[in-house]
Amino acid sequence: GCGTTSDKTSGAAPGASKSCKGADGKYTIGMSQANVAEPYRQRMDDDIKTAAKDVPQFDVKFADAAQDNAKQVADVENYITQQIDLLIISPNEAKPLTAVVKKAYDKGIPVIVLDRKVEGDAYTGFIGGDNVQIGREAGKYIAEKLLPQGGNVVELKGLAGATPQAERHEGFVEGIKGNPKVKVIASASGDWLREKGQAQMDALLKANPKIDVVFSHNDPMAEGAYLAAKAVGREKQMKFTGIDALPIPSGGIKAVEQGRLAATFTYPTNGKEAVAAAKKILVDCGTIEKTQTLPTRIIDASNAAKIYAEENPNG
Amino acid sequence: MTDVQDKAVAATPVGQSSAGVAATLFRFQSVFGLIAVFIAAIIFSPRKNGDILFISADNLANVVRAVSEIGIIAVGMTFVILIGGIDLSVGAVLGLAAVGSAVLMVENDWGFLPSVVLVLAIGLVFGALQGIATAMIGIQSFIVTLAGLQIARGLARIWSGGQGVAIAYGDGPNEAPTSFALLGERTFGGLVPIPVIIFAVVAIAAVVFLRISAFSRHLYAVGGNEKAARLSGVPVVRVKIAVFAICGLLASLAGIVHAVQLNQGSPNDGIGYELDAIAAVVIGGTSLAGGRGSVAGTVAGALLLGVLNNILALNNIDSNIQLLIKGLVIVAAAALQRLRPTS
Amino acid sequence: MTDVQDKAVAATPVGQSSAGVAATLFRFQSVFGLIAVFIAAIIFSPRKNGDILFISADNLANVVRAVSEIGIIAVGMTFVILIGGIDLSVGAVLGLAAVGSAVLMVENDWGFLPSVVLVLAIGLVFGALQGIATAMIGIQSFIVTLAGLQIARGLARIWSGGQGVAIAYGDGPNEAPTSFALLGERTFGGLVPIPVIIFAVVAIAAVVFLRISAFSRHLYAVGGNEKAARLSGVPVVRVKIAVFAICGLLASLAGIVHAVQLNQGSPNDGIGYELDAIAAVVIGGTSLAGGRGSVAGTVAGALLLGVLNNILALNNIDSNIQLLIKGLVIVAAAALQRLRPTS
Amino acid sequence: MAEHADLIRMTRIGKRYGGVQACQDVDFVLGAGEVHALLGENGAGKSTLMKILSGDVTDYDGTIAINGAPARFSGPTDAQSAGIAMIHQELDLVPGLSVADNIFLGRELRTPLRTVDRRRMERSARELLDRSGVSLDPRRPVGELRVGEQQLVTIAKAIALDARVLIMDEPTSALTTAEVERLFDVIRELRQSGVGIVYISHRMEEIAQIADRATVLRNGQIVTSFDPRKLSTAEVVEAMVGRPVQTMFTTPDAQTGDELLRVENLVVRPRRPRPGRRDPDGISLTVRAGEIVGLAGLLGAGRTELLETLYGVAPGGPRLGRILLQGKPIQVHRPRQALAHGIGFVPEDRRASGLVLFHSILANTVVSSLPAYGRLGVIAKRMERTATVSMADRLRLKFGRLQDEVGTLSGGNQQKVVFARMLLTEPKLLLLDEPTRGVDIGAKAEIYRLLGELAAQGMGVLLASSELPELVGVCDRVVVLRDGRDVASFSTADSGEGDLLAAAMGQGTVHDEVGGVR
Ligand SMILES: Nc1ncnc2c1ncn2[C@@H]1O[C@H](COP(=O)(O)OP(=O)(O)OP(=O)(O)O)[C@@H](O)[C@H]1O
Ligand SMILES: Nc1ncnc2c1ncn2[C@@H]1O[C@H](COP(=O)(O)OP(=O)(O)OP(=O)(O)O)[C@@H](O)[C@H]1O
Ligand SMILES: [Mg+2]
Ligand SMILES: [Mg+2]
Repeated sequence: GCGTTSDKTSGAAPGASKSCKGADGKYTIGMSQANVAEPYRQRMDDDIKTAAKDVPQFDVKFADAAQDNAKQVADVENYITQQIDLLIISPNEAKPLTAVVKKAYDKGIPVIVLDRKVEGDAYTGFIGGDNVQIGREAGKYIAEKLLPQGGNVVELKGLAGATPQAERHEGFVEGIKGNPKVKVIASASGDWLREKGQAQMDALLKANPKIDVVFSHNDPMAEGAYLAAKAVGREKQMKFTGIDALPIPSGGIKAVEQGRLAATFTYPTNGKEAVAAAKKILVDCGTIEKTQTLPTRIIDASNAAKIYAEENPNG
Repeated sequence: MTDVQDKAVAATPVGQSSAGVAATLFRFQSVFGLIAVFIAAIIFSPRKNGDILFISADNLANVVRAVSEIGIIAVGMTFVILIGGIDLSVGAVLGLAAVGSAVLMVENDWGFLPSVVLVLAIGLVFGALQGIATAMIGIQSFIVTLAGLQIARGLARIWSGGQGVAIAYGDGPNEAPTSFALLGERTFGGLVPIPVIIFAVVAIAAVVFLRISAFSRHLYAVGGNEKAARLSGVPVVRVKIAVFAICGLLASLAGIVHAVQLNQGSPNDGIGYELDAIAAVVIGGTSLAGGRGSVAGTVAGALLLGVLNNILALNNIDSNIQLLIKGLVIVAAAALQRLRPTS
Repeated sequence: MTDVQDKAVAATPVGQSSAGVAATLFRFQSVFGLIAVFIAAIIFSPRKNGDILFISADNLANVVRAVSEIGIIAVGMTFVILIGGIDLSVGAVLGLAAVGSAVLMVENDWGFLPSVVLVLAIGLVFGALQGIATAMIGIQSFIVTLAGLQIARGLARIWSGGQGVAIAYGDGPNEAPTSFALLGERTFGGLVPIPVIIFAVVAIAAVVFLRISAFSRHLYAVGGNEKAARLSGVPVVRVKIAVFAICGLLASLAGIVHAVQLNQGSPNDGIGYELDAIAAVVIGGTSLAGGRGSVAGTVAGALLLGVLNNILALNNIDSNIQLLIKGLVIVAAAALQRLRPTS
Repeated sequence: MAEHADLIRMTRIGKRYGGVQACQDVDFVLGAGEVHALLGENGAGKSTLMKILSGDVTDYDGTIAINGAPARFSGPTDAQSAGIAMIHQELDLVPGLSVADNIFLGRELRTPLRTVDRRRMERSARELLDRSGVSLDPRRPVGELRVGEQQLVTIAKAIALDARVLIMDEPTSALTTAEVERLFDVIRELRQSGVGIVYISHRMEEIAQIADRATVLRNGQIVTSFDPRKLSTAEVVEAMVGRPVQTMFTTPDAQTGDELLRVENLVVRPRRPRPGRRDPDGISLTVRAGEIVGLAGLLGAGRTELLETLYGVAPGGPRLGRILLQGKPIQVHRPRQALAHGIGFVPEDRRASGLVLFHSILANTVVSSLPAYGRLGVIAKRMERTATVSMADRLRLKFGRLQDEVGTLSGGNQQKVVFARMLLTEPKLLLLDEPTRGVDIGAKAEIYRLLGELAAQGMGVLLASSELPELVGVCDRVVVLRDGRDVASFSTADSGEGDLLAAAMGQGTVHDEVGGVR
């Protein structure tokens, strides 16, 4: 694994101190989410909600851009109109949101960016995972743990054109380099969707009599692939890995615990960390690191149950 | 005059003319389209050890399984389109039903039958309400069901808490009854998935129903000329409500099938399915103007789309190119319809 | 009987009845709907330091800016719906145009004018091709443009390499000309965004065009009674092709505006915009059956949706509840249309 | 009669629709300043022949020459620029556009800036309408107009073309006597100025009045050509039908029974009034079993609206007065209720409100009486076929097979399908709105005979018609409506067309002024 990388915010961000009213203040935080239709992002919102419950000064509002950059720009504009005290944003895409995030930041609103970056440095802090890193970890795990003797891998990719898709693929290719006997024999795009993963796997199974590992860019597609294999009775002949490891009943950790997936790799939602950072800025009048990259964790049969319980302390 | 020829009753008793061989051929043109695509699929199928992968039994089972949900929806959509309406809410209702099955059985520990009945009832009522807004207030169904889409999606999100609800089977708490799991199994020597059988039953029931029921005459009449139907004493409002209710019911049946196939009910299930279903109906020769068409055509249309998807996937065609090809095939299939002798 | 009333000339010369005060009121009902929503927005607006946030100048500017793209598309959609068609491809064409502008200016280092002209021409030709398929082959526009949607989306993905193409401004290589950036700026003391002005110009031009041109009579005639139009010597095919071409052109104009506002052209831009545009048109009182409606109504419909979105967001209504509310408002607005004296 | 120069010469024209030979080897000549009547049964090929001449139908055999020069049109515009205009049988107007816009559709008047010159169009439209004797606001949307008014607009539209050849395909089918007279004045003016006119009508009395020459088509072929002023109606009819038609009208020797329908001071106040509609505003009348009661009145007198109210298709709103069926008050708000009460209705416009044109004859015929042919919602196919066939026999319906699309039948036969549908519901009271509009004279005679038969079996009939001879000939009694009220009632035994007309126009003796109460 790899530790937290960080570089400190140099100098005071414009307005960051201005909004701090200490522990007596009341703060409205606006959370702009790219698309709650993705389980990962819904969980991010839920994590923020849960964490914010423990900070009595915070009142968090949520907006959902439904995967539309333009809608997310409008959401942030509306937050600016409402004169919120702090913005948390998980941008749908970097470039289109840069300008409006800068606008908020220039107005003195501290901005915490989650998961996907914006360009430039007009934000207070970024907290995210590293998709290349995750892909690399997954690749290494497959090359070293699952297929030390080599074997055939099929790759189920995310939506064509999505950045995480490209990055996870890039990392994965690097990760399996170490073992030249691991061959990627086919790949298909499942658009992040369970049923698409299933349908693509139907065809991949048909076209490829020998598959040893299915590497999927997220857990839902991995589950779909598992169902496809199970339908033709080949689920025991191969192993499935996913990414995301959401600690929810329909998430990847459970799937590992229940033996459908061999492993999955956490893609942290950072919800908790974002609220902690907001507390630091608004209540403690402190500064936060400009960039905080959380490491991925490998979830396999050995630790799945434990981590699931950790992540859901209330049952 | 009035020479009554006691010919065999035409396959589609209404909505179609029957002027000789050409017409008979054209009546089945969506089947021909299907055959053409099927043959193309065989030709372009990848081979492995001399086997044509496409026509292997389990691949064909997969093809039908993959279209079974769209197929079930498309049967209901055919009814709606036959009365000159459209239902954009079916995908969202599918999602709502998938969520409903999962929540009821897993979180509320309801039994198999009550859950399924309630979920089907929800779909039926949701459809009927849309029918009422269309038939009694007179709002165009495009708009009613566009709003219905949003409402069903919102309800599904609220009901599920925004997350997919995983379905585990067993007798314990938070487990769905194993009887439910059976719906996702395969039968006949593990070859034919139950969803395929459900689709087949729905399709056959619909075909028979449209052939023999008095209701079907009313339905075609409403789609053909609503004013004339009303003046003829057809209970237009009731027919419309019934048709939207049937469509909602079938969409929620598809949602149940969806949930059991994916072991999960997610509020985002079924996004965009309405367009696939409409495409299947239109490729199957049903006129969007209403009053003309058949369920058999729709089934052929759905299978055509399924075969197309399958052969593109088997050949690993780039997903962008797939979009182009599918767009062109839809246009070509619709253009074929225009060759009908009586248009 | 047939008493000739020498009333002031009706505001909407076609597609509307002119029988007294009630009719006059109803003619402007989408404007009334807008006013009602506007007043509701003021009432329900959150306040900060005594200011009503909703009616602050820059919030209102935001509202209009946010609907400018949908508004531009909806103007073109109005034309298509007036001839009794529908265009589901506009969102995808917007995406294609956004990608096109970005790729041409950033990756190919084309100038501002040639890029914009080429992109607009692509939209125009794409629309015209869809018009040809509808008018000359006679395929229903729903299907043609459903296929068109997939094709445009596929082309956008291929052209962009599947990735959003970021737009940076400057004179260097791989930078878009700064003149392009101006389209995204604000004017009149930094208050009115240029996209709003573009929308206003398009809308006014369309309103005037529909009032004074002979073409507009032809358009209403094709939508109202195609056979009558043909028998009267209206070049039906040409009218249809022109209307789809205009709609494609405006969709690609909206795509250019989209790209400059978001500094990026992405193949996934504009997903679902077609439904918003159709909703604006229908709320604005244009009949999906064709032949009846106005651009002014559409503009009011688009603004109504914008105000609704804004006030729901300002009050931080849960996004799922928003879906429900928006669905219900759309139905209510459409139901209002039914109160017209002549339906 | 003066010798007319050949304006149009159509030679050996042929046209097939699938299995139907609509025209075959037709030679047709039209001279300048000539009114040439085209006669024939429904489906004889009159409209088809004229659609060929006017460029609407383009794939045909044979040749057309205009002033001796051969011509082949690629479309209606093409024919119009050659000076040929046609008033179509089906009213082809754009409902959403104004009267003026409709009249000038496709050839809008322009300002110097190429924009539409609405003012000039409205002025010219008003002049044109005045010329044909209608005062209509040219700015009114055509969709608001009554059928008859729309017909006048189509006429004005054709006249506006200043054509050398004007084809009128049943221009008067929805007009009453007064409007017909005005139209004939216009036709005479046009003839004076050398326009050649083709006049198609099923109203025989009009032919004798206006035509210089008449040509009869039967089964797509020319049967004869003659001077209509020299032949009696009976001879013309025989030429058309191919056999003598004995009595046009059944003598109403009424064996009337008990009172079937009683309408007392009926007033309808629609909640949402539609411009141009004349809802009942105080109507009282009775129909006895076995009686045929006519409804007369001018354009817009409110006949259609009365029948629609009785059948339950009128717009909602408060009602005054009572409707009694066999002595019991009834409330009818939708057609199903009317049918359940034994009231049947044959609407005015069979294409728009009667039939699904692309559905089969069978489906169209049985749709109102389906529950009778099956159990548990399942159709007994044999029973419905038998019922349809026997009803078709009874009405002498001319058709190929029961599965054929109704739209391929001729107008009169389409009308019979609507009749058959209603008769299969076995009604006690039959409401008929212009039941012979566009129906040929042979079929008319059959319909009249049928009405007589039905009445003899005890059915009551309420028949609205614009054709005075029909009212006088068929009905036992005629009630005249004006402005939504009944203003007079005549027994046809002792009154004639003149009395009806006078009452309808508000000049006659007004008795039975019950409806005056507001
Ligand atoms: N579009 C069409 N498709 C098929 N058959 C047609 C079509 N138009 C006309 N016919 C057939 O051609 C024949 C002639 O029709 P046409 O309309 O010319 O008769 P018509 O003399 O005008 O009769 P009517 O007095 O009822 O108007 C009829 O048998 C009719 O059914
Ligand atoms: N504004 C309107 N909108 C729609 N339909 C209308 C309108 N005005 C009249 N109608 C319809 O037109 C028909 C009445 O017009 P029609 O041409 O039949 O008049 P008429 O038969 O000459 O007169 P009468 O009223 O005596 O029957 C009715 O069916 C009526 O419902
Ligand atoms: Mg005719
Ligand atoms: Mg009438």
